[in-house]
This record gives sequence, structure tokens and C-alpha cells, in this order.
Amino acid sequence: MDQITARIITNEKLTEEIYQLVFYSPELIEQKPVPGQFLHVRVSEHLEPLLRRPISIHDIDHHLMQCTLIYRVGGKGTQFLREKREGDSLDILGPLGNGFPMEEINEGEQVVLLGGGVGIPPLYYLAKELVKKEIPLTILLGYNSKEHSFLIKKFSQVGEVNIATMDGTEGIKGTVVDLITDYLNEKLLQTGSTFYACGPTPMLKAIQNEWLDTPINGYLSLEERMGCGIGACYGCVIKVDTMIDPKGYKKICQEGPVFSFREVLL
Amino acid sequence: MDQITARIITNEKLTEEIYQLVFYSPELIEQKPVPGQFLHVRVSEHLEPLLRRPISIHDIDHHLMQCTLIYRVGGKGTQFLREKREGDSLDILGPLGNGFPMEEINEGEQVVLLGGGVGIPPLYYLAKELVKKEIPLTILLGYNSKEHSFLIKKFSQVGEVNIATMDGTEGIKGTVVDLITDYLNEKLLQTGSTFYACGPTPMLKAIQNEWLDTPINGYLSLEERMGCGIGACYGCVIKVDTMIDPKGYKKICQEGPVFSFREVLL
Amino acid sequence: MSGNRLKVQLGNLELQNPIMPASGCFGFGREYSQLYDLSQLGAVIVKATTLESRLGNNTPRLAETPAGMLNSIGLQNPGVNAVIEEELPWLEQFHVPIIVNVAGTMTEDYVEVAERISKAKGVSMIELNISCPNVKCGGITFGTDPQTAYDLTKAVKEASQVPVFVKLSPNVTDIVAMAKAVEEAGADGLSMINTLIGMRFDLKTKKPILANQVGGLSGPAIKPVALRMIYEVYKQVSIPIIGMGGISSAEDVAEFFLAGASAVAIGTANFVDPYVMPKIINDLPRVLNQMGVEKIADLTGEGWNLI
Amino acid sequence: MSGNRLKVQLGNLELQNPIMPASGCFGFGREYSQLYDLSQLGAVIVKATTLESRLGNNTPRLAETPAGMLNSIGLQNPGVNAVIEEELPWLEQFHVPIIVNVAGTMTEDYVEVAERISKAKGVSMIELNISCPNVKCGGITFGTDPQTAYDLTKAVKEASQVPVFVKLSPNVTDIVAMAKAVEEAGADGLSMINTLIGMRFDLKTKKPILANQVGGLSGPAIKPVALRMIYEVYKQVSIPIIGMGGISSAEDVAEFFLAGASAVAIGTANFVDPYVMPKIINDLPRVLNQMGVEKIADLTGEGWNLI
Ligand SMILES: Cc1cc2nc3c(=O)[nH]c(=O)nc-3n(C[C@H](O)[C@H](O)[C@H](O)COP(=O)(O)OP(=O)(O)OC[C@H]3O[C@@H](n4cnc5c(N)ncnc54)[C@H](O)[C@@H]3O)c2cc1C
Ligand SMILES: Cc1cc2nc3c(=O)[nH]c(=O)nc-3n(C[C@H](O)[C@H](O)[C@H](O)COP(=O)(O)OP(=O)(O)OC[C@H]3O[C@@H](n4cnc5c(N)ncnc54)[C@H](O)[C@@H]3O)c2cc1C
Ligand SMILES: Cc1cc2nc3c(=O)[nH]c(=O)nc-3n(C[C@H](O)[C@H](O)[C@H](O)COP(=O)(O)O)c2cc1C
Ligand SMILES: Cc1cc2nc3c(=O)[nH]c(=O)nc-3n(C[C@H](O)[C@H](O)[C@H](O)COP(=O)(O)O)c2cc1C
Ligand code: FES
Ligand code: FES
Repeated sequence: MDQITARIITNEKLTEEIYQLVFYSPELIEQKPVPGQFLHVRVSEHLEPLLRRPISIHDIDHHLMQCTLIYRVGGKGTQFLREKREGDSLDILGPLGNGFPMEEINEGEQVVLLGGGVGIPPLYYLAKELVKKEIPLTILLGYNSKEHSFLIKKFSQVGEVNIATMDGTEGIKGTVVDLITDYLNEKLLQTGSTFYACGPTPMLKAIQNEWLDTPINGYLSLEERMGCGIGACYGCVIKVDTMIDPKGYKKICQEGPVFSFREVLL
Repeated sequence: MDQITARIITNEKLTEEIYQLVFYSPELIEQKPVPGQFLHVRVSEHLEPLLRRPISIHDIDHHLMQCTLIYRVGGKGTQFLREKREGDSLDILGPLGNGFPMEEINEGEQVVLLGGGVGIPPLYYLAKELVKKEIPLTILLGYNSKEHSFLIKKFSQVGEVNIATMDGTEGIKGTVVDLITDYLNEKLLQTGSTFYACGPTPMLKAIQNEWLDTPINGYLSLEERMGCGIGACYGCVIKVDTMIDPKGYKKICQEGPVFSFREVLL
Repeated sequence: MSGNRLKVQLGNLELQNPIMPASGCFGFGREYSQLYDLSQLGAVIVKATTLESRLGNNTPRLAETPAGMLNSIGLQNPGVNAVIEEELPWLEQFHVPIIVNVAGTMTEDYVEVAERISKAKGVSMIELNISCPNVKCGGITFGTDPQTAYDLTKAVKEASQVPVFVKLSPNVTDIVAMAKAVEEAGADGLSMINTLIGMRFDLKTKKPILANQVGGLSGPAIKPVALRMIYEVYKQVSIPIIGMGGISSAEDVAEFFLAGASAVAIGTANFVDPYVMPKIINDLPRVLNQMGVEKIADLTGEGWNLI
Repeated sequence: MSGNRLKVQLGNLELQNPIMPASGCFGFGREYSQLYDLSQLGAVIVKATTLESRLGNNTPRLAETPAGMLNSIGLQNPGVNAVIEEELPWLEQFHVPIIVNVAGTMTEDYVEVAERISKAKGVSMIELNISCPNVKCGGITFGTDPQTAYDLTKAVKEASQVPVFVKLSPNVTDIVAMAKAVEEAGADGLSMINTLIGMRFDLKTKKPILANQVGGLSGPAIKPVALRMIYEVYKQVSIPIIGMGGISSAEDVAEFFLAGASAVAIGTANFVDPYVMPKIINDLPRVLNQMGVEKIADLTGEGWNLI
């Protein structure tokens, strides 16, 4: 973890709301960021907006020493980020948090990725790493509509993709959770199988409910408003089962953002 | 007076501290800004720095519909202004205030211009207008040092220039006030002769003291911290002789920034 | 088209929209009228008016702060008679409600100004300024002690022929106690908030920037404090609140309504963007649409709807 | 080289420089120690410590505001025993003075924490937190009533073996009365200011952003309020003041000294720039040079030198 000044290569629109930013930073790559980690990005050099914005690592090109972020332009901070141009410098703090645990996944085992909205981008770097291990991937992605969808092609190159949209304009009508079939459940019940989910809290909660009473193994990547991003301010805590951690809470920025899906009280 | 979005043509360094910004704005030129008026410039689109910055009109090119500002980079706002680039838009409110009265000056009469530091730029547009009337100009300019000096050449083309610097590296050692000679006083005592002064308040005060007990006629352009810039907030008042205005004060932005040198209590 | 959606009530007074300038930031309207037609506004709150004319404090009177500014104008104004004779008749031409901010040093002069001004043609309401941080005596203690505020409000209410809104100071431990005191004294509504007291230093001179040393902090910086105070007070009183403090966008206006405001005033933002008020009036329907709200008046206090 | 120029005294405690983290913004130092060597700092003020461990408030606990932020952490901490056993021994390795922020609900638990913590190895000072706006009972009334503050300070002073600085809340009508009360009770110094109480609303949900509804406003937005309070208090007390509230540059530090601070704490700015404290320490000599000042300690209260 360090504060790094990176150089922006591109910053371009993917959909009306979604932007993709690529920057060059040997300093970041040196620190071997892993899938699921995030960066705390300073969007302005001035006092407004004041706070950094947490954005997940979408992809790393170790060879070109580039990192890609994909972000949704919503509030003031991401509007500032959108204004950055090629050649501008980008002040990042990272890599932060712990990534998706992958050590225990062995060749031939099943992995299911579930992503909703801007929870989708970080799953791509994860997918690439799993593909390196020759793990077959089932990838469930949820969007508001076809118009809002992004990254589908890229994911199709690394696994079997199923889509849900709220309005049914692409794939099935519904959410990612509606893509969970009996067939998929069976897959996941095989020893060593694991799911990784990232998306809005209601989605993660639905997934937790779906599988809590099964022996299925999986991880959730959580979001919370952040101050320091490194564990010092206690702004981003999540309640955890006291059987797992007697403290009763964990800091998402430092001890997360990825947690075992059984551990957190959403 | 209106709020105008102008397009920046150039924004370049004249000395270590002094910058020159040229912008294109038919809307401004249409309003026929006169020498001594100023613009209230928004230096950032964001909330920081919040307030506009008052900057005098240095020159107008009616043909090209361009206006030139010359400003000293000191605090936060002017630092923002320095960052503006060709093609950027500039949000200006103006032209504001009343200019230097020139109606009463007739051909053959004497005019003396006295400028100190960033009080010098607005005198140039005035000088050009006076030259059009074929008025001979004596121009006294004060700088900190040769290194800090600017516009000397430009002024030399419109009148007889005398320089003072605090460290004596150019012209005489001292301030503009030290350039006032008996010969100059005599000139000014001729009927119809007038001086115009712009610079730091101590300089204006010294000039006031120098000539208050003489029949000399002249004007001072004042500075004060401004809020609205148009007369609504009462932030920028100056005390005036109640014999001249029974209210006892005037608003610099609206009733100034140029005042008869006898009227204001500095 | 959108006229109806923006209508609000301040007691019996109906405003075509909830946007008005904050006292002291708009003079008596003459300057901004050179830029746009003031009849677009919901109302106009004019500068503080005192019995005699006042010169105010020495300059510098203004300083910039992060996302805010300090002022120490010190109630400079031409006095109640000049306001009645010269300013109000001019302002009447726009046919918008006129609210006069009334200030003073002792109960007697407050009462006298209120009496005279409330009889003046075109005045719809008095905004009783018990909270100006920039005058040495009078004003400030009225604004920080509930009993004194009660007494003054009562006296002014008796003298006034128009509704009296009391403008509260945020520089107090218990804003709810102040609000309740003036409500009990008969206040028809509240204006919240006046400026926080602050200061800045000049590193070159090593002295305070303001000649008056301290001044009133306004602008976006104080918005969260204003929202909190309005929110707390809204639940405890039953009179309407004009909200203010850092508003510079239609979204900000919506936040103030959620907190409990029935109308809003805009001060500092006028200096940043002189067209900010007409812009916000035009932009409000968009924000209402995004929020799925038909009428802005329906938003008042909705932030308390916590379930 | 510049070491000597930055030395300051807080009573008997000498600091190599006046820069320290503000309580609650730096945990117990572990996280920022991964970025730089904490021994560069003038001192370290750690997170509020209570008798029992606390879970704090629900999330969201943070919101952004213009040039500021709101927090409603709610004194989450592992409790005094864990702090003494696990955190302080670790922090000692940096050989900088450790100041422990002590919080509680009743006098008894404040006293107990103060007693235990002041005996712990390496603790140089207690910062008595009578002002946290984010806990429902206790804390806040201590911070707004002079008599209660007096009693608490006296009790804690008697129990403590190290100097006690009292951290004042800005959410009061009369900050000088609070300062004088705790000075009279024996406080060795003051920390000023804690956060202003504020709030924000989410236009989508129409509810307050913070789960706790209101929170503490910090960051550059509050700087002018902090400066004003320190300035007013400095003239009326004879104990040293640790200044804080929005500091993010060496120039800001100089302003706080001019107002009357003898040292400063930096909170929110750490989140913006994690290296802000070492950067300011390195930058201070430049600012002193520009101001023509040899030692930073000579600046304390110079803003009062009005002639
Ligand atoms: C670990 C982590 C990884 C993330 N990865 C991504 C990603 O890869 N792509 C992406 O588009 N978004 C991601 N987010 C969400 C992203 O941080 C927010 O959308 C963003 O901060 C909103 O900023 P804004 O300026 O648009 O909104 P504003 O409303 O201006 O934000 C105001 C404040 O609230 C915070 N905030 C607002 N919404 C959120 C949110 N949903 N989560 C956390 N903080 C929020 C902001 O950080 C800021 O402090 C991630 C969040 C976390 C915690
Ligand atoms: C009518 C008028 C005309 C001016 N013309 C020029 C010009 O042509 N060229 C030029 O370089 N300067 C001019 N000035 C001065 C210029 O406005 C200030 O230097 C500038 O505002 C400082 O801003 P800053 O961001 O550098 O300083 P900051 O310290 O960041 O400013 C903080 C606040 O103080 C105000 N302020 C600070 N110094 C001054 C000052 N000397 N006068 C007025 N306000 C001040 C700023 O406007 C701002 O509101 C003029 C001032 C006035 C009133
Ligand atoms: C320059 C200036 C002058 C002010 N004068 C007055 C005044 O005369 N009477 C009053 O009640 N409030 C006065 N105020 C306070 C404003 O009316 C308003 O309450 C405050 O500025 C907060 O709103 P804002 O942040 O939108 O400016 C003044 C504020 C400013 C900035
Ligand atoms: C996230 C956060 C947590 C805080 N926790 C505490 C605390 O536990 N005890 C305390 O006395 N002050 C606490 N504060 C207040 C700070 O110590 C400081 O007084 C205030 O934030 C002003 O300084 P700043 O503007 O530099 O942040 C906290 C502030 C923040 C932002
Ligand atoms: S953001 Fe500060 S602890 Fe997580
Ligand atoms: S700046 Fe507002 S009256 Fe002059």
C-alpha cells in the first residue's frame, strides 16, 4: 500500500454512465495487486470534493504496467474523475484491502461469479486469474437494461456468461439472483466449488439468504462510504458474526472488502 | 454589466509573478468598457475558491473583440486563473464600476499617470484613449525591482515614462511618489491638467497628501476585497468626505473604483 | 407550466416559488435587477434596516474561507425612513412579497422600526434579526438567550402589522430552546440560519484579515450545520421555517425542504453566480421529477420520515 | 537543521514539532505507520478510549460536505484494557509523546479510564473528550455546561497522574465560559475544537445520509470557526491550546498559532493526503521564513498583537 501518482493513458465512456480509465503505474504493479483489491482515488487536487473515492481494480496488464478502473459517474467525485484526460496525473492510494481468496481453488473445480452493476468490473481481473488456473467459470451478470450493460463481450471470452436485466431487454428479466438455477446449485455443491459476488447490498443479501443453509462456499465484496480507506477512521465497519470475530465488526477497507459470505451481517 | 462566458486566447507569463490573459468576447466589447472599469472573474467552476476576483481591464482591442487582463499570481484564486489554457472558457461579470473621467480633458492639456505594481495595467487602456485625444502623457511607474517590472516598453510608446524601483535596479531608487518633481508639479498646476493614479493604498495616500493642499486635479483607483462586485453586499465601502457625500461612504465596486482624490478618506 | 409545483405557503403568505435572496446579500434589489427581472423570485428579503442610518464596520469587511466567506458588514444601511421612502416604493414594482430584515440595539428601536416598516406599503413580512454577529451591542445577546429573545419577539409582534419571522443565530448551544422561545412569544415563523462566527488571519500582517477581527461565516461550508438545526427545530415547532445557509443549487434546496424548510433564502451564492436564483427556479422541476415528487411543498420535513 | 525552530511546549511536555494527528482520525497509529515513520511526529493522539469496548453507531457513518465531512463513528474502540495491553506498548516504539483521548458516559467511567490510562507506560497526557457529538448520553452534556465540565475535569484531574487537556465542543453559545470553567477545575490545557454538529440528506432515499442522522462536521469548512474560538479563548486563559479544525497545510498551522495555539492536531486532512503530516512538518520552515519568524513557538497568540 502506498500513495502513488500515476499517469492516465485513457479515460473513456463505455455507456452513458460507465467510464473506463486506464493508467500507467510501475509503482502500483510492483506491489502485485490482486483481484478484489481497490484503490482510493483522489478526484481533485483541491478541497472540493474533499474525500477520495474507492474504486476496484478492474484489470491489470503486468506487461504494460497498466491498471484499468471502471466506474459509474454518479455524484460530484466521479464527475471530477470523468474530466481527467490522457496525460493527467492520478493520485491513488493502494492497493487496499484483501482480494478474493483463490488459494483453495484447484484445477477442475467449479467457480461461479455473480456481479451486479458496478460490482461487475472487479470480477474480470478475478476471472482472468482463475482462467490461468484453468478453472471453468460460470458468470452471472445483472444490469438495469441492455443499454446499461457493459463488459459482456470481455467476460464471454473467459467463461460462460448469463445475463439478467431489470427490464428484460437482454437475457432474462430479473436480477442476478434469478439466474441461480438448480443446475447451478448442483455445480456449486461439488467439493471445492466456490462463488464470488460483487454488487449492491440487496443483491448480496439475497445471495446470502439463498445459500446460507447449504454447504456452499463463497465470498462477497462489500461497499461502504470510506474516509481513510486504510483502517484508521472506523468509518466503514460491517457487523460480523461474533462466533467468527468476537469484536463483532470488521473494517471493510482493511479487513475486506471481500468477506466469507457466512461471516457478515448484512 | 452582464455575466459573460468568454473564450481564452492566451494566458502567459510576463514576469515570475505577473501573467497576461487575453480573451475573446464580443458580448463584452458590445458593452463599450471604458478605462478604469474592471471585471469580476470566476476562477473556478467549483466551490473552492468560492469568490470571484476583481481584475481591471488592461486593454481592449475593439477590432479583434479581445480584452486583456494583467494579474499578479498571489493567492489561491489567481493560482487557479494561471492554470487556464487557450480555448478554456472564462466566466466574467462586467464591465463593472466607473472608469477614469476623461471628458474634461482637452487637447493640449497635461496628464500624469502614476502606477504602482499591479496598479499599472489599467493605466494602459487609459493612456491609449488619451493618446487618441492627442494628450501628452507623463507616466510614472513603480516596481519592486527591474526583475519585477513589466509593460515599460508598451508605455514608452504612448508617453514619457519615468521608473522607480524599490531597490534601484531600474530608474531611480524609491517609489512612484519620489518621481514627483517640481517640474511635474508645475505641469500639473496648469489649467485642465489632471493626474490618474492606481496602486497600493499607501502609494495613493502619499499622493493624496502630496497634492491635497494644491489646486491640482486628479483621480485615484482604489482596491478593496469584494463580494458581489456590483454594489449589493456593502463589502467594499470607502469612507468619503461628508461634505461631498452626506452618506459618508461609497461602494468601490459600484461608485468607484475611480474617485476624485479629494473625496476619499484613505 | 411548472408554476403550480413550486408554490409554497409561509403562514398566510403564498409564494409563487420558494426562492428568495437572503438578507444583506441583495441590497434592496436594485443591483441584481439590472441583470434579471426580480418578479421571477418567490419573495425579496432586503438588507437589515435599523432606526438610524449606520456606517457599519471598517474595511476589510470580507474574507474568503474554504467553500465559504466571512463578512463583517455591521448592518450598514440608510435607516428606516430612507428605506421606506426610497427603497420599498421602487421594489414594489416587481409585485413580489417584500420581507424586511429588522435590526436594532435595544428593544425600543427594534419596536419602532418594526412598527414603521410594517405599515409601509408593500411589506409582507418582517424578518426579525436577533442574530447579527457583526455588531457589538444589542443584536447578539438577543440571539443567544431564550428569555431575551422571547421578550423582544413579543414586543415586536405587538408593534407589527405584518407577520414576524425571527431569524435565529446558529451560535448557540440549544437552537431548539431558542426556536421554542420565539414561537411561544408569537413568532409567525423562523429564518434559519444566520452566519456562524469565524475568523481568518493574514500571514503577512500576522493580524486578523477583517478589521472587525471576527465575522459571519456563510456559504456552502455551513450547509450541514444549517440542515441539522432546521431538522432539529422542525420537529419541535409548528411554525414554518425559511431555510438558508450555503444553498447554491436546486439539489441543495431539496435538502433544505427535507430538513424542514418551507421556503429558502440564498445569500453568498449570488456573489458566485449572479443568476443563481433564476437558474435554481428553472432547475427545481427537474429535481422534483428525479425525486418523484409533484409539489415542492410536499417535501417539507420529509427527511423525518425515517421508516 | 530546522529541528529547533519547530520545538514547542505544552506545559512541561516538550514536542519536537507541533504536529500531531487528531483523535479518531489516526486509529492507534498502526495504519499510517505502514506509510511513514511515526517518530517524525510531534506527538500522537489516539482514538477515544472508553472503559468497555464499544461498537459505535450503525453505518453509513460518513458523508461528504462542501470542503468538509460528517462522521458518526460513535466512539467505537476496543476498551481501555485492550488499549493499554495491545495498542500503547506497540506505539511506544516510536518514542513520541502519546496522548490518549478519554471518553465516557458518566463521571465514574471517565475517572476510571483516566486513572488506568495515566498509569500506563508511555502515556504523556490525557485529552479529556467532553465533546463527542456522536454519542447519545453523557459526552455531550459534559461539553456544553460549564459547571458539569468543571466537575468532570476536577474529578479526572484528581485521578490522573499525567497532565489533562480538555477537548472542547464548538457547539456552545459561550466557548470562553467553557474554557474558563475547565481551567479553574485544573485543566493543564485545552484541545479546540471538536466537530460542529451537522447533517446531510440523500435525495434518493429522502432520508438523512448518516444512520445516526446527525454527525460531526470536520475539515477545512470549519477552520474559520476553530480559529475564532481559539482566538477568543487564548486571551482569557493562561493554559496552552492544541488547535485543530480543518488544518491541511503549513499555512493553516501558522494561522492557528496566530490565533493562539501552541501545537496543532490534524484530522480529516489525513484522509485526503495520507502523508499530510510529514509534508507539513517539512514545509513549516519555509512558511516561517516567509513570515520572518525564527521559531514557531514565537507565533502563538501573535494575532492578538493588533497595533
Ligand atoms: C471497496 C469499494 C470498491 C468500489 N469499486 C467500484 C468500482 O469499481 N466502480 C464503481 O463505479 N464504483 C465502485 N465503488 C463505489 C464507488 O466508490 C462510489 O460509487 C463512489 O464513491 C461514488 O462517488 P460519487 O462522487 O459519484 O458520489 P457522491 O455522492 O459525490 O459521493 C459522496 C461520498 O459518498 C461516498 N459514496 C457514495 N456512494 C458510495 C458507494 N456506493 N460506495 C461507497 N461510497 C460511496 C463517496 O465515496 C463520497 O465519499 C466501490 C466502493 C467500494 C467501497
Ligand atoms: C477594482 C479592482 C481592480 C483590480 N485589478 C487588478 C489587476 O488588474 N491586476 C491584479 O493583479 N490585481 C488587481 N486587483 C487586485 C486583485 O483583485 C487581487 O490581487 C486578487 O483578488 C487576489 O486574489 P488571490 O486569489 O491572489 O488572493 P487570495 O488571498 O486567495 O484572495 C482571497 C480573497 O481576498 C481578496 N483579495 C486579496 N487581495 C486583494 C486585493 N489586493 N484587492 C482586492 N481583493 C483582494 C480576493 O479577491 C479574495 O476574495 C484589483 C482589485 C480591485 C478591487
Ligand atoms: C455580506 C452578507 C451580509 C449579510 N447581512 C445580513 C443582514 O443584514 N441581516 C441578516 O439577518 N443576515 C445577513 N446576512 C446573513 C445571510 O442573510 C444568511 O443568513 C447567511 O449568509 C447564510 O446564507 P448563505 O450561506 O446563503 O449566504 C449576511 C450575509 C452576508 C454574506
Ligand atoms: C472520523 C473521525 C473520528 C473522530 N473521532 C474522535 C474521537 O474519537 N475523539 C475526539 O475527541 N474527536 C474525534 N474526532 C474529532 C477530531 O479529533 C477533530 O477534533 C476534528 O475532526 C477537527 O479536526 P479536522 O478538521 O482536522 O478533522 C473525530 C473526527 C473524525 C473526522
Ligand atoms: S475507511 Fe477508514 S476505517 Fe475504513
Ligand atoms: S463588492 Fe459588494 S458592494 Fe462592492
